[in-house]
Amino acid sequence: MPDALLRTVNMTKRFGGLVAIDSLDLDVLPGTIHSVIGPNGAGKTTVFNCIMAFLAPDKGEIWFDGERIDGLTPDRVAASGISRTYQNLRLFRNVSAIENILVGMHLHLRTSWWSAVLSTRANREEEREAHREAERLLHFVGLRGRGDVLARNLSYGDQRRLEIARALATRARLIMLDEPAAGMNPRESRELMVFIRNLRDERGLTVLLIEHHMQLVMNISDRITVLDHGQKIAEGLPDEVKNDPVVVEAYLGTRKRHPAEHA
Amino acid sequence: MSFEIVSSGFQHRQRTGTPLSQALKTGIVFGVLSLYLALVGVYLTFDKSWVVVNVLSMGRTLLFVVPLLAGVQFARLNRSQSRAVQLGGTLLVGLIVGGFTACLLPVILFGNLRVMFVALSSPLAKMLALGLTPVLGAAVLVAGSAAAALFGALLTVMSPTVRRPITVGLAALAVVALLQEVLQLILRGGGAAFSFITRGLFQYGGLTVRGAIIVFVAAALVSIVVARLRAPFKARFAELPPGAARFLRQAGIVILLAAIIFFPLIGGSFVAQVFLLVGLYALMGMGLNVEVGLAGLLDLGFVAYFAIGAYTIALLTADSPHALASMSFWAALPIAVLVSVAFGFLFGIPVLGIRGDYLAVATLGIGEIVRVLVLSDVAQPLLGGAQGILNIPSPAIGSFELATPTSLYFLTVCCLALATYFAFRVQDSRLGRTWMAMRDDEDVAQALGINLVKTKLLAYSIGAAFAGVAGAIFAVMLKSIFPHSFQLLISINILALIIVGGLGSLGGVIVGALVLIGLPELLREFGEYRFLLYGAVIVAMMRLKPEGLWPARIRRRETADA
Amino acid sequence: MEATADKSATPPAGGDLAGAPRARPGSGDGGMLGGLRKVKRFTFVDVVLWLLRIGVAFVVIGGAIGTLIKGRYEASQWVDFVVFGLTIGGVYALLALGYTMVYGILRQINFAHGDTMMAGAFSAYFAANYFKRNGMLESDAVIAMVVTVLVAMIVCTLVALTVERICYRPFRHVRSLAPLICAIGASFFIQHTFRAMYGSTVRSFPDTSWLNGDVSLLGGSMPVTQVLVIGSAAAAMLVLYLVVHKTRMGKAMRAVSEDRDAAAMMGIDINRVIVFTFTLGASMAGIGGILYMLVYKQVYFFMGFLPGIKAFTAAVLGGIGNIPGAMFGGIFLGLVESVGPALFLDGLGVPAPYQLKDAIAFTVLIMVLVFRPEGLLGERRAKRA
Amino acid sequence: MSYLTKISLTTVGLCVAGFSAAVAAETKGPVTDDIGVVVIEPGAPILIGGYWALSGAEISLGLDQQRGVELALDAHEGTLLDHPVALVSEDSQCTAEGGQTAATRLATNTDILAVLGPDCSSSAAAAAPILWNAGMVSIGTSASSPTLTAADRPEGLQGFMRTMPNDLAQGLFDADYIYNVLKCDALASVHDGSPYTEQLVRSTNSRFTELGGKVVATEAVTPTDVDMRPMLTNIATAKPCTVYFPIFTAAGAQLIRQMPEIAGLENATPLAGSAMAAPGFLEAAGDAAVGLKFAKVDLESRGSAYPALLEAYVAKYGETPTEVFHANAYDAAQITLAAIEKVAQQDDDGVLYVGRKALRDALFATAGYEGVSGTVTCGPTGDCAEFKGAVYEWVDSDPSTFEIGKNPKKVYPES
Repeated sequence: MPDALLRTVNMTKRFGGLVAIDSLDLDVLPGTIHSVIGPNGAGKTTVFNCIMAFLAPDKGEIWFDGERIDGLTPDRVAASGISRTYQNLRLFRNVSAIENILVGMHLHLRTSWWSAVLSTRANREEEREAHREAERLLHFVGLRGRGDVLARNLSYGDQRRLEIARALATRARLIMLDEPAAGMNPRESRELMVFIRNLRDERGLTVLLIEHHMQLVMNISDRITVLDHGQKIAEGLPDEVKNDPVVVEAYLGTRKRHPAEHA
Repeated sequence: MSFEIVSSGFQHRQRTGTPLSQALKTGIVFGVLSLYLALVGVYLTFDKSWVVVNVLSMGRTLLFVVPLLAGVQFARLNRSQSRAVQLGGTLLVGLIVGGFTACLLPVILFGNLRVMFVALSSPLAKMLALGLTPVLGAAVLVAGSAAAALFGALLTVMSPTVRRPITVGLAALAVVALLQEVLQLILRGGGAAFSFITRGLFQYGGLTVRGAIIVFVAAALVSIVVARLRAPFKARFAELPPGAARFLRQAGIVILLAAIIFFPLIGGSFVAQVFLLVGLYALMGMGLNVEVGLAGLLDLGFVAYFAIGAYTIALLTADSPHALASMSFWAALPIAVLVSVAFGFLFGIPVLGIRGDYLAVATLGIGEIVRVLVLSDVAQPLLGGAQGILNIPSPAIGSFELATPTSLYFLTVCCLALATYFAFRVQDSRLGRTWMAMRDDEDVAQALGINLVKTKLLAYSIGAAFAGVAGAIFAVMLKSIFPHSFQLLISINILALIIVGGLGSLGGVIVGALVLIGLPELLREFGEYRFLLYGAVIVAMMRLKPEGLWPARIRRRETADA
Repeated sequence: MEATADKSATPPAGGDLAGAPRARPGSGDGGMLGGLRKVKRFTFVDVVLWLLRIGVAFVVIGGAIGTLIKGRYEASQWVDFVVFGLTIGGVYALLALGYTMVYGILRQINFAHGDTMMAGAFSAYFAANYFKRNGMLESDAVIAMVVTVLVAMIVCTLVALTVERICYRPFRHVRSLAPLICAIGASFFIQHTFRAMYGSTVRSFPDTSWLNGDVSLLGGSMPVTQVLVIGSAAAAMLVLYLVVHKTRMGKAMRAVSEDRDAAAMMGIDINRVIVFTFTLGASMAGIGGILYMLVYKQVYFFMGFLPGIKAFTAAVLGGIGNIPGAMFGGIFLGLVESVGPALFLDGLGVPAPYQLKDAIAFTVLIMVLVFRPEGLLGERRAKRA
Repeated sequence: MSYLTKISLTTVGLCVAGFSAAVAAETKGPVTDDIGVVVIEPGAPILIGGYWALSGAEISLGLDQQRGVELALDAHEGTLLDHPVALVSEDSQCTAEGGQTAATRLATNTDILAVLGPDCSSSAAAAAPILWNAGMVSIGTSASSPTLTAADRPEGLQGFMRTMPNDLAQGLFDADYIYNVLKCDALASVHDGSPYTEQLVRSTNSRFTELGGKVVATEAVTPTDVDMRPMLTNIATAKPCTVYFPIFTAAGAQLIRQMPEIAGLENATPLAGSAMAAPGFLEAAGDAAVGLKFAKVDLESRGSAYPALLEAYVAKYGETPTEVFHANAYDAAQITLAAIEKVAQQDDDGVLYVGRKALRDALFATAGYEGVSGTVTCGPTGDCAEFKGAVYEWVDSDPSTFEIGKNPKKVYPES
């Protein structure tokens, strides 16, 4: 088994008395699509928030590509090569699509602000190149020619795509997608499926995915982790997980409260 | 924190009622307005200024403008009603407004409310009675109000071709009357070329009868001519190739800009002084706009950097026991900017983690701390305390001293142009995008790899730099500085002007400064009511145009492949 | 935290649950370096913040020690400082309640709140003066004072509701700075309206015999006014607390401040709640204005501006949106202003320490915001997505 | 001797340089003047400029003085030499920049003969040079900073004079009174951070130390403070026998009201300054004012004229004066009108010619004018208010009993 790209060890996050994540060990292997599923309130988004350093885990470690990343600020986590999207779309709504992407490219633009003031050649070239790359990304997510539309005027599905494009713009190696299929119709989610596969296959990215859309998850995931009440209750290949009685129980809710719940 | 303007999903529906209830409501609202104007003393104060000298005082005009506006309002609401209803309603409105005002007469003459309301004096009674006996005066006042309301309603319902020249003429008359003193001063400054205009239109205190007629007729004629020429001109313009049209538009803007910039040369030193102040505020506005408009960092202590710039110049150049050096202004200016930047950086650090309204209070606190310290006896040996620092020399280029308002104004314009260019370049650069991202969503921005500490401190430092320059010019403008010049009010003024102008918009900063700083200076004769007016203008602006006079463009970039 | 039974299907790699620092499982070399990076870097920002802490601590501790060693003040004087602080703190607290309630519901600073107080107090002055002249202020003091307080509350409410109608209602569904700026405009407008109406003279609340004299309390004696003010402030706040926590309207207020949209869907009339909130805040301002007049006597058009800013500071200090917090913040600010200069600055040999009391108050504010951003008692505001 | 010659030569040289820099000599009608001649056509008004704080927090200070001038014009029924007299007043905001803008505007209006005001020394420092360059003489109505009329003042201030006593003289008098009459050797002073009070407290303190007394505390308040008790408690620990607070009405009223509440200050004498000599102070301080002493210019001469002025004030503006300097402003206007009357020349058509330099000289030559604020005699540096100190005491808190000599009653020097 190759080294995990992202690894959380014993990660725990509490909100007051509620344990949102309970000693989670998660290994995301490079070049895979790894899904995290679970019923509502299982702590999936909290996992993302802890990895991205929006929340500080109370306990445990997070490693990315051989480096310890817990305790860093979100911008340094991003700089180490992780990027994410949000469950409830958080685009910069009042600027154009292309500017959203340009913000995402912040990390690998180099020229300083005073060279922009002086309008140096290096700055102009870099900006031109950045625009070109942004166009390419737009093209890649299927928003070609829509770069000048204000983000808030895009359709819901297009906003989802734009958010992914913005995440890609950071040139992250691990991209975390938080319910990208939410609110999409079947056709759109099918396209999304292909798209996420492309991320892995064409761009060589590792994808960590939170999704409720089971068909999509089962179709594209290389590995699935199932969370319930903050605990990992199952992990494995799609088929293994699908047939795991614990998972079925968690989803159907026949089981009583989880024994380890502290709330 | 984000300041986006979201159009409300719950627009208030205009409640409609019967014409009678409309008339009552309109009458009462405007009647109360008239009472208000009487109680705060506006009528009486303005009775001393003339619309037409020795014929019509401003106070009396106002007395009938209120019912006139009431008539306009009523007619607007009842366009679809029959003529009879319109007529009756308007008369009712006018009578109610007049009645409200006339009620003050017995109150003044027989009541004893002057203990409370200082304006209720016998001169007011005399003025309200239009110089007649109280009973007769009251009757004339009420009847006149009804007539004024009727005139207002008539104006509203008549065809625009007739209405426009009349309203434009009246508006021009009002503007000329309000600004008569400044206009006379400007015209006088223009020398012989203008003196025949001055003599033709004005005498001391305002317009002559002849002047009033000329202004009214001239404005009405201009409005007719413009109305005639507008359509063909527009059609012509539309036919032009897009390149030429754009060139024309840009040329127009450049000419307008040049006219504004060079206006003080014609207007004389007072106009230059006002423009100088406007320029300084605009310069500070540019700085605060970086913080609030671009980076979303609400700052109510901005005056601190202004003070730091000014005091640095004073300490480095003044001929005073407090001075640390006696440099030239030009050598001290970069130092002043650097010191301001350093303080912007330093003051920015503690408030890095504070967001939104908390940030407003925290920065307000910083501004106040700076002011209190500068004024205090503790810092007195260093900064001169309440006595300030005197004898700051004017900047000189060779042997030419920049001592007059005009020369300092041009120095300010240069700095302002630089600052505007700077802000313009930065706002579309990577840094500008970073600020935008941070303003819209701090968390997301950070998750995209943006270092918030660095980005925020840059915003504070750059903002402080602009304010430092303004402070430096301020110090040499006054040739002396006192801590009392650095009140909280200045921070509030700057914030108000960038918002009235349009948050995040560079043009808006300048327009805001012209409106909120320039206009009150020109209307100085109403000194007592300056802040009353200022408050009313801000409230009205926020109600009528909350996105500002010159809203920030919603940026759309031309596509690279188009 | 208890170790939890692990129910997951696949055991974690390297399942050490102790969470102690250790090398990264699987690759030892990078692990050591990674482990080192865990140590938080001491950045320039931290240096400055630490210097700030140390500076303030030096002033506080050094100043206090210096003052106490000098022994300039006797115990009774310290008690006096505290009583003075409580008095002005009570006024700040009553004003802060208005800010905090409006903020809780609208997420907006009502910048005109201090001037609302001025309007009420200034108008009530004329009522009190009338009663003074016809003798009722002495003979029927209770009736006279009740009417005076009512005048203040009614005028405050009228002004506050006008401000709400003009500056807040139109912007309710808009997130922008417009209401703040509009309220700033309203503040200027109110100040100068009342100046023009009532004159620019500083007027003095009439002296009454029942306000003079001392009450013996806990062995010491305190002036009647002080007792009255501290007592009424406490009573007013108690009533307010009961209103907010026990009445239907209070519950509706809290619901709206938690989540306005949800509250609207539950059938709560948002307009009524907001109007009620402004009324409540204005009434408190009215009472605050009367108390202010009783202790400090002075009324004039500018009297509301600075207390307004201070009260807002107090609201933030206590944790905005938090009603007990506003009370606490007000009292705390009053105490800091009263005790602070003597305790912290005198010992350092600072000349004219009371000139710097505002600087101390704002420094405390900034320290609280920097090191305890949610206020001393914690902020009560629902996060809106 | 040679030293003096040098100084006078330099002064003359400077003056000449100043005048020639401004405008060369001008002749119009019958008048020739080194700076310029103002021509007033028949029916046109004689314009007097004025600038005070007419907006913002200091409005009561400025408004009071503007009213003083208006009342002086009223006393002439608005006419002089058959011409109407008009006041062109501007808002100085009690700041340097406000003063500068106001003065710039006044200076642009070349029909203005003389400028009255300002109220605040910071405004004056920035504004006076502008008026000087325009050839206009200006008369400060409450700006009292010694720097404005110091012998070594900059050239721009040479056209500035004032009907308000210089802080230095007041400080000397106050210190002498406290040390010699009150027999107090431990002084606590309070200023409010305004240039005026800070300067005054400084000069009193230094004189007091010279005399051999000890300044045990110097404190400062802000003009908007309402709670003076912590500060007073602080002062009480220094055990002063006099608390000297020449501050303004609002804060001063608070201070005197709260002083009795402070343990340790029972035996200290409060001594206020001239800013608290107005009936408006009684309104602000109420009963606490009774027994308060304040030091200011001797007002005996004003006994006759002032009550009439006060009556006119209340009748016209509906409130008692908050501040005291309307009297100084009134006098400034009066001497200006007198000087205009003296130097103006009228030709047969009724055209009025006023030489600017002549007017300035006439004003600087004003002597022995018995005004409502005291005797006005102008010195070479522009100090016109003759300083003859006196100490008064309030005996009644009812503003309607205000009468110089009775309430407040003069307690020193005894006549």
